[in-house]
Amino acid sequence: MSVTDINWFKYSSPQALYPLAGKLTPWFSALAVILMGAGLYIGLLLAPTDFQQGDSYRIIFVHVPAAWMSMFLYVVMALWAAIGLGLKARPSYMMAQAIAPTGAMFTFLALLTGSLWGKPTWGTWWVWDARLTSELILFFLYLGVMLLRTSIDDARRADRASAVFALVGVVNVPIIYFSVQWWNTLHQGASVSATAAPKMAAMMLLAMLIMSLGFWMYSIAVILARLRCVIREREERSSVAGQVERPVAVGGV
Amino acid sequence: MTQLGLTDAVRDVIRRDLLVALRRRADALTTVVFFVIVTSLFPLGIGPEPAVLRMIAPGVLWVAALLSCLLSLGRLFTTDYVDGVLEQLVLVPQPLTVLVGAKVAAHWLISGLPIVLLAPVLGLQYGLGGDVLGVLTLSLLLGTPTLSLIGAIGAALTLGVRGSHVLIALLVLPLFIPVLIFGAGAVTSYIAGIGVEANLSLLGACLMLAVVLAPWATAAALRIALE
Amino acid sequence: MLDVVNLSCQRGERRLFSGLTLSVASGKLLAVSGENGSGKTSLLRMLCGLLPPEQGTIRWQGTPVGELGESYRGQFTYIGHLNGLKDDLTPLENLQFAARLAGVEATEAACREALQAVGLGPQIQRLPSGVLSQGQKRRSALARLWVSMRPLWILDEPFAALDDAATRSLTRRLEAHVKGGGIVVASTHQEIGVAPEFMQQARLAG
Amino acid sequence: MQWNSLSEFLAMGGYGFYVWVSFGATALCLIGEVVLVRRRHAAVADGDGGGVS
Repeated sequence: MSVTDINWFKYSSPQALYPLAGKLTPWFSALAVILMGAGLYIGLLLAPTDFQQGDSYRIIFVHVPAAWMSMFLYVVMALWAAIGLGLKARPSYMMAQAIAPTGAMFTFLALLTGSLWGKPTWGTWWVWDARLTSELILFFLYLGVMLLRTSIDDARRADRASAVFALVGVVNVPIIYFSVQWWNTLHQGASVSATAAPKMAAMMLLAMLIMSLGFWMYSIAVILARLRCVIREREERSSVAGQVERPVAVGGV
Repeated sequence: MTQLGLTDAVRDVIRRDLLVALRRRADALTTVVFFVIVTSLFPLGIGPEPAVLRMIAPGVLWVAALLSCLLSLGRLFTTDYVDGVLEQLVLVPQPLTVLVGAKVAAHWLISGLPIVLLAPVLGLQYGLGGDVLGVLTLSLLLGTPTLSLIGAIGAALTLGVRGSHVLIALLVLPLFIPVLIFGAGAVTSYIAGIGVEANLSLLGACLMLAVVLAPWATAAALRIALE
Repeated sequence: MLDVVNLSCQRGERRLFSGLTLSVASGKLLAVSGENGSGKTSLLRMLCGLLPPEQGTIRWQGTPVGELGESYRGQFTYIGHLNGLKDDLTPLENLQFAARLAGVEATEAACREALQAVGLGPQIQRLPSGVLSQGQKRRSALARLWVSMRPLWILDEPFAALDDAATRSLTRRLEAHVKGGGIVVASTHQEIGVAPEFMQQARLAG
Repeated sequence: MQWNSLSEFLAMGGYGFYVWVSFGATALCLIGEVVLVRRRHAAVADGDGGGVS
């Protein structure tokens, strides 16, 4: 079969997307469970104690993957939003809608575990380090995208307005990151340098990568499941509102 | 009757908004009075220690400017949206991004410029010296247009939306952070004797970027809101 | 020549109309009627590009309006439900700004004359629009038609809130426009008193 | 294996609180999200048995 035979637009309608998402979800769920299990086993049981930080460093096995996912998912969400605006494709807005809560959840986790890691490492729950601060801003941006969507009743407008905001955010996050780093150099001594990451043993790196992969698979599974909910909810709303084809009479004189 | 071009349209949009603001002075005054009150409250809350006041002055004045801008954003498009003027603006046969730029320019003239001009006076309350006040004014002059430009995106996105007042703050304030950091940073580093060029250049860069990108996003958001 | 081919409209979750095809020739007035919520306003907003159509195309002089872009916006005057008046400006100022933004340098005399034609005398012209009655505001908005040089007029319920004198005056203005080869598309609930040979009807069935 | 006993594992070299709260919160969030999505799905699927037409 040649490549041209594949209809790439087959899955561009919600009707086709729904069963596809349903079929894929269990596979990604299984992968997520296996990878996270393996990651936890290596990270908690096999990886050696860090000679500088002791065992508190093990927090990075959830902190770093969560932080990566939070940023990655925002970019993916913005990408779907851009596709939606560019191609006027409803399913890509639905993808963006399905991604946002998971991204926000990972951002929250990255903040929480970062704080829990910071307390034994830096002796304080919070430092105004560029990465943590940007993560906090990212959390606000996720909240903004989600709240903007829920405050607009018209689905079309909600889709497009939150897409525009997601894109504005994606331009701003690097600028915010840079500005906070700049701010840190200006106020030396006010904060602790966060670049003192432990030198990674191979085992540690492996655990972190596997956990990241696990989080990734988890995200795909849960996002696809939520996508199904989104599709169904929208279908239901339109059927309740009465999607009646009205006959149109036009008479000329 | 002669045909009018883009520059005429830009001038007319600005002129109309200024004329409306002039007829409705209370609105524009509210923003300025808010700025004055907020900056005057801090010394009362913190204490009259001159060294402390000098230290917090750049941050306080900048945060107050930022909040005043936020306060005035609600008016940027809402009245035009309600009375149908916005609808007509979108239908003007000129690029909407440019007309949006004109609206933002008018907004800055009405609520940004007074703050820039008042800031040095209020800086005296904090015991800032003459040259520091100059740097403060310059940083506000470069930074407040960026605030108006970014704020316009939020104002357009929340047009006619439930609870838009709170929502606009949530959308816009995180995006204000770089301007706040570079703006207040310019003053702080001048006081610390580090030099202000880097901060002011970065403020200028933010402004350039906002001038290029923000009207485009705002115009898109306005079209979405008017559908 | 304004052509609408196979136009569909969905507002929110509701389908208002689909497969709408009509054509308005130069020198005709198309009266769009239909119940509340049948999509009259949506149709007019689509015609002026405020609302992108779900499906179908709108052609102006044979070219799809999507390809015309900004230059299409220079072809019509739209007066919607909203009057587009700033409450703090006088009718005269409002009209002058509207005309100038439409790309026409309308003189003060021409604007005064237009306002006079809709029955807003010199005294009223000096008042802020906010204190005018609904009918006066509507007339003040419609005065734009007296300074409009555009071939296509898209009017949403132009006769609403007008008294008899203003209705007659507007009817005469519309008739003059179509006689001169212009096109009018107007949504309305009532009969328009323009001579039948200039009229075309379309009814959106609810 | 890094640990000699269960209690040593749980103590995490004295950092047990930070480590277990981190992992616990993560587990709670992930499982909680799955539960919420399932409930949402059940709520939507309720009423009509069929899939999307």
